[in-house]
Amino acid sequence: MIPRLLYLPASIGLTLLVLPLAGLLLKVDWPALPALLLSPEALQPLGLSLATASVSTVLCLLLGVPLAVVIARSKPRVAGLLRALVTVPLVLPPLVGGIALLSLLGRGGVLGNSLELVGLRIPFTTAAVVIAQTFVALPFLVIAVEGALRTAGIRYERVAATLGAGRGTVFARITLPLVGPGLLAGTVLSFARALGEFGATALFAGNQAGVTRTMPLAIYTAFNGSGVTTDQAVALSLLLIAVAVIILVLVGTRRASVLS
Amino acid sequence: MIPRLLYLPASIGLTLLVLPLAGLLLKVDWPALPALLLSPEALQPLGLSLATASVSTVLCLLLGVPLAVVIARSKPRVAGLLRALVTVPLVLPPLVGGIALLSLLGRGGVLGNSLELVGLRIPFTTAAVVIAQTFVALPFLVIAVEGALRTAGIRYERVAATLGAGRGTVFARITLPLVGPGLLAGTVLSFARALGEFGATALFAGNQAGVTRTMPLAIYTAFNGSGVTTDQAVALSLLLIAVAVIILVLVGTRRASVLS
Amino acid sequence: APSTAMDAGKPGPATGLEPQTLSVYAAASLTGAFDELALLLEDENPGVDVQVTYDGSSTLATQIAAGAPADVFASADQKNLQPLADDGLTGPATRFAGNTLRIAVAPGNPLKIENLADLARPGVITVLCAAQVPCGAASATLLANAGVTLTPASEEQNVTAVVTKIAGGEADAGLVYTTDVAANPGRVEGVTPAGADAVVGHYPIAVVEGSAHAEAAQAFVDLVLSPAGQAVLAAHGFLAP
Amino acid sequence: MTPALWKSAAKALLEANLQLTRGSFSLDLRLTLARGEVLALLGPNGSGKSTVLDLLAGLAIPSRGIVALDGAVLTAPGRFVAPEKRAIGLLGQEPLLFPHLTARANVAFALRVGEARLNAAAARAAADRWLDRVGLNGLGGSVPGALSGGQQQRVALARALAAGPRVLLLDEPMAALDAETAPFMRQLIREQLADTGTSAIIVTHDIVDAVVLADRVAVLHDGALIDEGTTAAVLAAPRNPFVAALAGVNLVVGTVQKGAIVAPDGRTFSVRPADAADLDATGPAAAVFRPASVVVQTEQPRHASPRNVWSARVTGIEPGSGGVRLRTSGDPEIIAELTPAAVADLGLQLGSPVWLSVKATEVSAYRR
Amino acid sequence: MTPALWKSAAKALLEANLQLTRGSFSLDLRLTLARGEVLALLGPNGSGKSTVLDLLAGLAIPSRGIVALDGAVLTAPGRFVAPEKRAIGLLGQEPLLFPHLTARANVAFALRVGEARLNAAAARAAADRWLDRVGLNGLGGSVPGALSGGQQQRVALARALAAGPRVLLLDEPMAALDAETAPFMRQLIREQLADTGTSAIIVTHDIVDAVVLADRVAVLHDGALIDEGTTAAVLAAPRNPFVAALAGVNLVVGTVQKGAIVAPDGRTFSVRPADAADLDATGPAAAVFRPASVVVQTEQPRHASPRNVWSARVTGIEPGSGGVRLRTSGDPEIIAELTPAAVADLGLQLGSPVWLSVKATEVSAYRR
Ligand SMILES: Nc1ncnc2c1ncn2[C@@H]1O[C@H](COP(=O)(O)OP(=O)(O)OP(=O)(O)O)[C@@H](O)[C@H]1O
Ligand SMILES: Nc1ncnc2c1ncn2[C@@H]1O[C@H](COP(=O)(O)OP(=O)(O)OP(=O)(O)O)[C@@H](O)[C@H]1O
Ligand SMILES: [Mg+2]
Ligand SMILES: [Mg+2]
Repeated sequence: MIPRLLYLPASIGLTLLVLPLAGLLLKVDWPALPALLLSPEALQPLGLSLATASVSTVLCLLLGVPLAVVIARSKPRVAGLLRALVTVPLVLPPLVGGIALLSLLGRGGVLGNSLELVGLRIPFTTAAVVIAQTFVALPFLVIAVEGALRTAGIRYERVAATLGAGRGTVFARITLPLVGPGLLAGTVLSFARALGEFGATALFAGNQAGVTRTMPLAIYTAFNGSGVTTDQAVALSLLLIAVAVIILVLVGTRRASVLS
Repeated sequence: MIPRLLYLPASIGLTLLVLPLAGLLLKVDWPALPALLLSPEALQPLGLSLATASVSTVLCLLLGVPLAVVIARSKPRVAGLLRALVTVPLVLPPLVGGIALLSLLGRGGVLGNSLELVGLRIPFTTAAVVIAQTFVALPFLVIAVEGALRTAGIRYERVAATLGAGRGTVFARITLPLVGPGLLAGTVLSFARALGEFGATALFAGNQAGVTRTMPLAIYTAFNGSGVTTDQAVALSLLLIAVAVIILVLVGTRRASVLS
Repeated sequence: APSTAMDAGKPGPATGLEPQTLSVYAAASLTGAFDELALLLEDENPGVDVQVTYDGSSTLATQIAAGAPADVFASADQKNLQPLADDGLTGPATRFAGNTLRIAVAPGNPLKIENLADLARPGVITVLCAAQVPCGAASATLLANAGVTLTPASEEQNVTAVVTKIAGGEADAGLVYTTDVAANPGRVEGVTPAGADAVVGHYPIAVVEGSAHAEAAQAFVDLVLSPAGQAVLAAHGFLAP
Repeated sequence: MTPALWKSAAKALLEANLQLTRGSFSLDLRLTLARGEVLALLGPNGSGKSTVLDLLAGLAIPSRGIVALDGAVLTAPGRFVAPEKRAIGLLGQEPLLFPHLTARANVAFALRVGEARLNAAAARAAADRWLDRVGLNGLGGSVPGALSGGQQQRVALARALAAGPRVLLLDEPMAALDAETAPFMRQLIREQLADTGTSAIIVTHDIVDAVVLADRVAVLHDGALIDEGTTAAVLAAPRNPFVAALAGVNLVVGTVQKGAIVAPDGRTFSVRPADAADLDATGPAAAVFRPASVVVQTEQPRHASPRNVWSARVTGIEPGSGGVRLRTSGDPEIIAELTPAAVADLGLQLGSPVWLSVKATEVSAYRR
Repeated sequence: MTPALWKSAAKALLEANLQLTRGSFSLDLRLTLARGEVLALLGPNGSGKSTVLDLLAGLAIPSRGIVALDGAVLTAPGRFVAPEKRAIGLLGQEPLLFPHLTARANVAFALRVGEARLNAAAARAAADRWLDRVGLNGLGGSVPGALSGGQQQRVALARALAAGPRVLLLDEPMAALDAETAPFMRQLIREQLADTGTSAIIVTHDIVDAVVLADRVAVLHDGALIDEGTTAAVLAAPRNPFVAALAGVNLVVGTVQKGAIVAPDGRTFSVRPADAADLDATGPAAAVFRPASVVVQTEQPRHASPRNVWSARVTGIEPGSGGVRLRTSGDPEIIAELTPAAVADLGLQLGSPVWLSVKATEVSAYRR
């Protein structure tokens, strides 16, 4: 059912996305790779990245699904406004997200001062990494799930209500399963975005090994290191991409089997 | 029909997204703002950003919609793999995208060499900005449209076929309008992402006023210049956010009216 | 800290510090030199761990202003440190090194670039630091002194980006610090333009106010200013302050 | 349909007064439903039947008006009780089975959240019994996408009945069912409503549904009720062409005696052998036959197959959609449909004595 | 149904041999359709009717088998012609109107891409005429979401007819239509198929559709054809309970003479006054009445309303679903359904001479 004409632009699009990654492969110093990838300099940030991105994704789910539901079921005008607000963090250049978070939660920040009084300091901790990642990844989840909710419509929810099911039951047993594919897509997107997050983290959380140095920061550090050995940066990037592809394919095929 | 319990996490989520932006407002040097925003240092990058992001969004549509159609109509396994490949650029830290593009299209790059032979140089041109933006924004469009296509299903396309409509007609008159909301969402997302793109642009396109200095680069440059007093960077960020919000709300309400 | 070979002669003043972790925020161009200095202090004070965070000076300054847990701040220019000092967020700033500019070209200098005027030659792709960052300000002064005007292909956000573009072949030439040429042997080659030594960029250092490790922080600053520290810096191409 | 039921509508279980405007369509009607009563809602396409059900179930809000169940106000200006709190079930015009659940799980869902509130295991077992009752034994594990249109409709029916609401709204519940199954499903609905004392409104385009299931009939046209009353009354005297097109049956409500039905005036109606088998016990029942089936003679018929033969007088002669409608004396009055030629031939006039005969095979019987 | 048509099925327009397995359901049948022929496909829920239509239209691919239209192979191992290139139209079981287009635009779409290939303006005008024909004048601007179920079904019907395919597959086209509208739509389909010479397969649960529209009937059960033949033959002698449940009518195919229908053996059938009005010209027509309507007497009836009275002989006595089925001599043979008591009373045996009478109001007539 696909018009044949579409195959040409589709393959150009795919090429544009995939070829640069292939280009990276040419830059790799293959003999040095295994040792580098098994070094603590590679594995520690990878572990931290996977851990923080996982926590962020859970946070995104907990906060984003309800937000998506509210937007999807709002009147068109309200929904339009909320959707715009939710999309704004996407526009922010990486740095600005960091400045914004610091100006809120940093020393002298609106909330930061109050938190300081109760002895809580968020910037430059692992919590800051999670917050930064959640901040940038949340819009993805909200928008994906909201779209799915809107397409699913409320016909089945109405049927469930006429059978006597309360809102909670309808939400858990009808709404969520119906938007399952959209939810999974949103989860994958926000996890990916959290895993790749650099800008806000760099400013808001800093770059301390084992605490806030996630993979993207490690890559940045390697890139900026003495001697522009992009080698190490490239190797770390490859590691990140490989891990991401494995996770995406695993989830993607699971998702496929759910759908079919 | 919304379970009341959801309102709490929904408002926390919205707060997390909106409050940091409000935090930015506190940092603004209001008296100096009007002059700054009307200066060529602000308007030129803004114009360039809007222009390049628009072109990138059109490119995303031209390449991404066909790609989304191919993925949505592929067998589950193939679709899972393609979807994973398309999602990978999301994971890339900004810098790595730049390195990847350079290794492909740069002077020593695989394609760059061939292009050089025919007298084409891409880095340091506005074309490079567009390519970098398209590279990072394309996944958004593809994933949003693919999801919409999958949910829309092929029932109406089948009906159109039994009425005698060829594939092209079905695509233009049935498929595209049916995924209209998803298409619009994808367009908004990719435009937003293109507008905020910094990392790949900085490395691949460089930073020349009027040619490649988009708003995010101008903000970064201003940030580097002003040091601790982030005034100018914040002011430029606000300008970018304001423009983005206006565009998003305009599109969002138009979209709402289409939906209702 | 990485185990780079040290070529410093004598150790600095022994202080005998308590075991602790010292956090040093340093401009990215100091990477090689400060790795060695950190090692030096750790050697002298067993149990002390020096963590150096490198980034753009303005990023580091912003973070310190927001309460980052830094004990020492070494900036690439006065502009990013002085406001902190003025606000009492750091102690007084002391200049500890200088840096001059070189023309960076591809190894073997294939385009035979010998002076600043060559940078403006048609067909030569030149990249500079943005005027807002320290190396860009110095570049502007140097070019103005030589009476050369040129439109760079790009105004990069930091020196590393300039070096990357030249090492990668994207650009033919650019102005970078002497230390960057020294740190990238085999990737770029330096050409000393006329009048280069007249334009010096100065690096200030200060202890961050309220540091929980004030004594160790001061010891690190002292080490940097000591002859041993200065020798390390010199070995990486820095000038005396 | 018994007088007792019809009177009790005065103390109605469900009362509604509904006004709604949607584009050029506007709805304005009053509706009541007595305890245990079944109302058939008839009307042409687009007359507003589904809209009425939505308004009652709380899936739509009227511009003005009120809905009250057992004295409790469900919908009124400034008041709106959510659908799930109304105990009003709705089987819509489309089956709308939950696509991610199997047929069994769809029915089990209703048993878990509905009146029964069964636990998971009990609900699954009960769901299987329900699927059995609608003739889908063995298809419990199929997802809706793997069921045929009629099979989906049956699962939806089972799900709606299983929820056990106080009032059940059924929108064309027999559409898409095959001819052999429809009578069984009709019987299932009838028994289930009777056993549980559930009141119901049934939207249908098939007069048989109204005859078998309903005590009362309401006819909707362009958003307004144009006819209403006991099923027998409305069908016997259709007040507009739409009702006439689907009605036109003689309905005799009486009691069972020896496999036949005895009318209030004592006349006995023999019925189709297949239906006679069901009339084994005594009790209320209805006999249905079409006016066209009534043979009219001016002499007593002899040596003829019709089992039902009575003498009567002509009480009315009026034009009908299918010829001339002849009303005849008796309780209930029997209507015969003749061609004008036959009326002329027999020289029939008001008051003429006639012999009526109806073949038993033309008479359907339904237990009530 | 005329012999000529039935014979021409040998040189079939559409030929199919289909095998398909889906879970526990499996389909295996051969089907042919002659040029201009209309086939009614009957069968219980889940017997595979919709699946057959999907396979013919190219919306599903059989495990094995072949579909050929006019000699050109459409589906075969290694060959598959896309649905849009088949000239086989399908009106599915759900209306599936394009939700983003108005009713008018839905029909206009078919006129633009289908056989007619009209331009935009012409298609819009023609679409409005189509909407008028299905009784939706004035609703052309409504989107599907603002139409009632029956209104949507009518738009879908108009759209399917407007596409003008060579073969039209209709899946329960009358479902959801109100009682008053259904006959008009049936007539519309009949005329449109006849005027354009379109062959068609109609899936239905209503025997009237088969009688009015179809030349031939095929009965599907569990994926296999269990009965097939001219409509009259299949209905007269139902070979399984399913057909019996929906069939059981006498069908007389003859010619019109003075507002009545003359059978091949010369007997004349007077019909319902409403239908008689349609029989103004001469030509082929069919009379339909139920065996239960046939009154059997051993004496000649006198002074009685029935307009149709003949003498005949009993040629068969057999048990039927609704009582005893009496076959009587003549062309076509007339079947009467009696209670066993009536048969005993009249002392009927094979060969008994009888008088048959049927009221004209019991006889429907359809032009063919
Ligand atoms: N959103 C709307 N805007 C305008 N008119 C509407 C809207 N929704 C429904 N209608 C109209 O309301 C009328 C009643 O629709 P409803 O579905 O209640 O009819 P119905 O009696 O159930 O018909 P059917 O027998 O076809 O199911 C229809 O004429 C329909 O066109
Ligand atoms: N994907 C599937 N997996 C398993 N069984 C299926 C699948 N799709 C359809 N079936 C079965 O195929 C059979 C035929 O379905 P079909 O829709 O053709 O029936 P139908 O004759 O049109 O029935 P109806 O009168 O209810 O519309 C049904 O028993 C159905 O359960
Ligand atoms: Mg309806
Ligand atoms: Mg079907």
